[in-house]
Amino acid sequence: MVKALYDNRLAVDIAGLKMKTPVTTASGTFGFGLEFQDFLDLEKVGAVTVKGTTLEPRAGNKGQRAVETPSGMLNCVGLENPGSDYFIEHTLPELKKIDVPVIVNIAGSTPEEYGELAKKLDIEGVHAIEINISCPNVKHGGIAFGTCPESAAEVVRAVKANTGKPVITKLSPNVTDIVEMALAAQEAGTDALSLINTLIGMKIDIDRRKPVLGNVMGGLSGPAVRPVAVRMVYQVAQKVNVPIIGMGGIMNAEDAIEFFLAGASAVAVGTANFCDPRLAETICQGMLSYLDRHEFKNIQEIIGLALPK
Amino acid sequence: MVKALYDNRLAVDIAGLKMKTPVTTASGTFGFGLEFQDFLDLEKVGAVTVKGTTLEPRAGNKGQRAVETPSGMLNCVGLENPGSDYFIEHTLPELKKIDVPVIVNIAGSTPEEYGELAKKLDIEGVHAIEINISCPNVKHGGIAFGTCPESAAEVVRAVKANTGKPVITKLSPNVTDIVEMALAAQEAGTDALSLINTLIGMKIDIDRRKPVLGNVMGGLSGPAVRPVAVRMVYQVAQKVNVPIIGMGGIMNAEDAIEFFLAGASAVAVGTANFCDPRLAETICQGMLSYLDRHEFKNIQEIIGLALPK
Amino acid sequence: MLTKVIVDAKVIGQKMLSQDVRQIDFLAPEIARQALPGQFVNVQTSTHTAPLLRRPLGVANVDPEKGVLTLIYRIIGEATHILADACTGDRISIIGPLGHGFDLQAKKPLLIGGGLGLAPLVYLAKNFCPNPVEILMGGRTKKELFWMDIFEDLCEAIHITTDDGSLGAEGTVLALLPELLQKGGYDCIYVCGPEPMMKAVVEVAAKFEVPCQISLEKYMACGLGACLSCSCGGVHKRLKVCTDGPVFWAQEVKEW
Amino acid sequence: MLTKVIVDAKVIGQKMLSQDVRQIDFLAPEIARQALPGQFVNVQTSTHTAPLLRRPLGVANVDPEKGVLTLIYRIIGEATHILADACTGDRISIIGPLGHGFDLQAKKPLLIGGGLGLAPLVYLAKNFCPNPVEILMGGRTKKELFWMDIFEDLCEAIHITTDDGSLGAEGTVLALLPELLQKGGYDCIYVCGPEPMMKAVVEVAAKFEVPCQISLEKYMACGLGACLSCSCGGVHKRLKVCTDGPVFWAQEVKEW
Ligand SMILES: Cc1cc2nc3c(=O)[nH]c(=O)nc-3n(C[C@H](O)[C@H](O)[C@H](O)COP(=O)(O)OP(=O)(O)OC[C@H]3O[C@@H](n4cnc5c(N)ncnc54)[C@H](O)[C@@H]3O)c2cc1C
Ligand SMILES: Cc1cc2nc3c(=O)[nH]c(=O)nc-3n(C[C@H](O)[C@H](O)[C@H](O)COP(=O)(O)OP(=O)(O)OC[C@H]3O[C@@H](n4cnc5c(N)ncnc54)[C@H](O)[C@@H]3O)c2cc1C
Ligand SMILES: Cc1cc2nc3c(=O)[nH]c(=O)nc-3n(C[C@H](O)[C@H](O)[C@H](O)COP(=O)(O)O)c2cc1C
Ligand SMILES: Cc1cc2nc3c(=O)[nH]c(=O)nc-3n(C[C@H](O)[C@H](O)[C@H](O)COP(=O)(O)O)c2cc1C
Ligand code: FES
Ligand code: FES
Repeated sequence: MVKALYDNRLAVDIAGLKMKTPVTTASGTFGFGLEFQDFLDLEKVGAVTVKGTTLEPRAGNKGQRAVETPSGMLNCVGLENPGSDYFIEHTLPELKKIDVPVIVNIAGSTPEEYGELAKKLDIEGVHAIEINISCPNVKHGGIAFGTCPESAAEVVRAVKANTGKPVITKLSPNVTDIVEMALAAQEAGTDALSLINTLIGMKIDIDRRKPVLGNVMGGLSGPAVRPVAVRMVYQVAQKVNVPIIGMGGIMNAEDAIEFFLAGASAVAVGTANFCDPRLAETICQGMLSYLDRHEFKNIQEIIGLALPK
Repeated sequence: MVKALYDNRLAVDIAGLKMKTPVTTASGTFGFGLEFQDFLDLEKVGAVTVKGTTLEPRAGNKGQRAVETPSGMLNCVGLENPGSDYFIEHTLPELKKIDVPVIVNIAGSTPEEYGELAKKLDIEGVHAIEINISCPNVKHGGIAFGTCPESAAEVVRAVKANTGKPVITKLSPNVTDIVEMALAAQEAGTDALSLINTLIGMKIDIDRRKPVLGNVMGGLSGPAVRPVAVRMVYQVAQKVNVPIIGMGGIMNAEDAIEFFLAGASAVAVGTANFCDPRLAETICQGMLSYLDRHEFKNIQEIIGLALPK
Repeated sequence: MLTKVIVDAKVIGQKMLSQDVRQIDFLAPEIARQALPGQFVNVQTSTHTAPLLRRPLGVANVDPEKGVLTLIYRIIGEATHILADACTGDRISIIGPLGHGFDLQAKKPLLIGGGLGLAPLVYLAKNFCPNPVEILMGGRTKKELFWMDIFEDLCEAIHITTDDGSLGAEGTVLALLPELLQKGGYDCIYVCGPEPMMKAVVEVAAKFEVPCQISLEKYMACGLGACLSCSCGGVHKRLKVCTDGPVFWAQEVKEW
Repeated sequence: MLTKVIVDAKVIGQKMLSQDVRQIDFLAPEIARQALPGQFVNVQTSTHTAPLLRRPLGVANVDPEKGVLTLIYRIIGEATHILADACTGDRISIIGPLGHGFDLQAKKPLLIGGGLGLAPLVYLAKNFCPNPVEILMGGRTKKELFWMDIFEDLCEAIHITTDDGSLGAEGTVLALLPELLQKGGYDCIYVCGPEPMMKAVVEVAAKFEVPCQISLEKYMACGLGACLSCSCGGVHKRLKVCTDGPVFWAQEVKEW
């Protein structure tokens, strides 16, 4: 029994989303969860956050879609997904058989699209909605929603108006002022924040003298970006009062604890799933040892301990 | 003889600053150059960019100032330097004995301070001024000049008005739109751009439950940030017509070539000086082999080759 | 059903096949017992953060009884350089078996390979034994054809082309393929090699109406069907090379 | 003048001194011939980008004739774990000698060390030989005091304290220091160890008016005086631990 196993010491409640452990999976790095069942027991993962879902199916970007960089990787998968109908008909029923909360990461090109998607997903088996605002806003010349406070707020409002589920807004780190973005999302009614999404980067193939990625630029993730992610969680945690799901380069329990100390109430394992597909489950053992070693009663006690008093 | 050695194939001219090789050193990572003389021949470095200099001496930040992160490092040295008078009286005379151009990186708290510094340094032995705009603007609540186009432009104008030397503006990557910053600097009259400065990051000591760095946050540098740096050079090169000095995580000749292909006309070796203090000299051999292998006549020919046609 | 496992496999030997190609043997019984020809494994060469990702390598052979898994790889970049430094006794984390392998129904198969694409064909050829197997292999010069020694005992006939004519026919595998297909009476082609080679073979095979299986190579981050780094366009649907492939029937894949 | 060099030093042996402390010997004649007690070297444990930076380690001994450089280190994090895996014959890039070492003028020195701070004191003690040297060392339990074996042949007297009293006097080095200073007639103290220990020793030394040299440890990125990661406040000027130190006279350093 999970309860016995973790003693409830790791349980968290993110704006009504109850998680047995404070570890979820970063969208796009864990498929729909089912792909990892040979390696871990999904019921011991705090929540499964699935690949970004759009209204219609998308084929994603052409050409090479991933490449390793120093302690990180770039990807330009570009929201390939089978679309919301397929997800609801085929994937969700499979996930429902498993006793684990499901967070659906959604993406769109207009606030209306986000709203429609939220409404469609306001169904049993979906436990929370995570809004990916790092997508181009087609109405505003393709500038990402996530780099403009007004656009971000518009998306959050559209989603909130269409769902009764907890809404998590996932912030993009490619901004001058992450706190401004966080506050905009909070004012628009988000129930929680998750950060960070990927940093924009690129790599050039010096022999072909062309960008390596088919889409030229891609999202940088992995341990390379962790210092930026921890910094942003630390900055945002000081200014908002909604819970934060921290992510960016978590490779083990120690890295996860950094995020809690910086003010996160839960964390997500991303790129590290590719290195160790068991991590989203096993990381909890290390966190429990930490709590023991430092004599904390539960994970709640360490949230934000490194913040200025 | 250097000329014979490099055959002139690597010579570049950055807005009037003539460099025998297109490799300079990133400010703050090479001291005043003199510290590296046991390891390399400074006359074979394209230019020495010295540690950030301020009008008055500065003691820098307290506490731990550096820490390693995955494929990178954070530093919060905080502009410790002996001040411009000391530099002019004691350091510059030593540098003058060496046949290498000197780029002085300057920092201040107000545009006036930058201007005054530029005027003081408009002397023989100084070959170019690099403006570090990643400093807090005391007049605007400590927001860095480098994150606001107007403030950045103000600093550039103040410097340009006070010097006849080529002026290089060094951009901060901690912005939503790097192109906007580059254009602001160009309009304000900068002769060249250098990018990137460090990304803001932090690390938490999970046992002490406190930020590792004395200054809480620090600048992330090293190969971890290279994908972000290459991306920014690639974006900026498409929009400006002043030359770019590219930097961020260059560890070897291949990395340097990525920057040239992305549109840089010269590069700077930073954090890698700590790993291999000979690199700013030896990297050129690798670039020459690349030119040979791909049958390019000189480095000029590869600048921007990966940019969209 | 097959189960993917993650194991700390013990290196039990490493052999130099050419200047830059190595064969490495692991003790990995859970994988050796399950792996089918055409499947691959995902190897972690560093416990630090650089290199970060695992590297996909085709299963070149297995000995299910002894629990031995054999990989053949070219030393090309960071990870394969580290792998080449591995010593007997070292432990390396391997995930496998991954992907789905070749359809093995052929009665008279023709295997076609080039470069490291020949690695998975070793296990495939072995699998057809003692039925007669023929292989057509293309290389740049005869130096690359150390593969001959490997396939000698496994194949009834070895057809060879080299770009410079230093061994076998001069040219690419296309120099011999039409003739072989005309006379050979093959009921299936299995091809693994560089993309241009595979595309050309698929075209010729179509002309001669011989069914053809291809083994695709795409940059993979997860190898588990989770990240979509490796997807490509199939007929009426998207395919993931790491789980739907790496082996496909030529006509299944529309865009690669 | 001393020249700093960068060499690919060959590992010629590694010895376990305790569960987590190792002695490693390198063939590095250019460094071994020049290094003075108190200096350090900067060791690169990886040729990949993680770990990225070199790690500073004190020169624990040299054999200038044989060209041997000895370091003693605690396995504590990523880099020292890699170092512990180095085998005889491996090549490791080392920069040195760095910093400036101890002033060696003392006629009757007292060496004081704790933890890995004892490493540089080995070479220092050797340097004073055959003049009589005394050492005061503090440890947590007697298990840490494998150092005794090392200093036995180098020192005339070894004074020991352990936190738990399992060897020597119970307590920190302060338990013995006043008594020693009162009777010993030392003309110089050389201390290297954890910061609180050094600060306490400096205070007692000042009271007894014995000149005191301290060896500071700060996080270092370059080790060459270029990055200012390691600077601290001196009297009327800033000091760089990596080039102005790591050894200072206690009164030179105001803020550490
Ligand atoms: C299903 C599959 C099976 C393979 N089987 C073999 C084999 O049996 N023998 C063999 O020598 N090689 C095989 N490869 C290729 C092998 O994965 C790469 O050569 C290896 O990853 C190189 O890693 P590196 O760090 O040494 O080089 P890098 O410098 O990282 O890369 C060198 C080349 O390998 C490619 N590569 C690197 N990482 C990956 C990755 N994660 N996924 C796909 N391509 C990558 C790069 O795009 C580049 O072209 C296979 C690839 C795939 C996808
Ligand atoms: C001048 C000097 C001499 C030293 N001599 C010795 C010695 O003889 N024997 C010995 O065991 N240790 C010595 N140290 C400490 C040694 O440098 C660290 O233990 C080592 O760097 C740890 O590296 P790591 O990757 O294993 O551990 P990490 O996990 O990186 O760090 C473990 C601890 O070492 C510190 N550290 C890591 N990197 C550095 C660095 N670049 N500069 C300073 N501190 C660092 C960290 O702050 C941390 O407290 C010395 C340090 C200095 C500054
Ligand atoms: C291959 C890949 C695909 C991703 N897809 C999505 C996505 O669909 N939606 C989203 O919000 N974030 C996506 N992300 C971002 C991750 O969820 C996460 O925010 C980021 O990778 C940082 O965490 P990490 O460093 O632990 O990977 C993706 C990341 C990767 C590596
Ligand atoms: C220790 C350290 C000190 C630095 N000091 C300065 C500085 O004084 N002025 C400045 O403009 N940039 C400074 N930088 C930034 C570098 O010049 C460079 O822009 C950055 O490190 C990216 O390059 P790299 O990844 O190759 O190090 C410093 C960087 C480091 C690591
Ligand atoms: S490699 Fe991740 S889906 Fe195929
Ligand atoms: S470590 Fe760089 S100045 Fe001392």
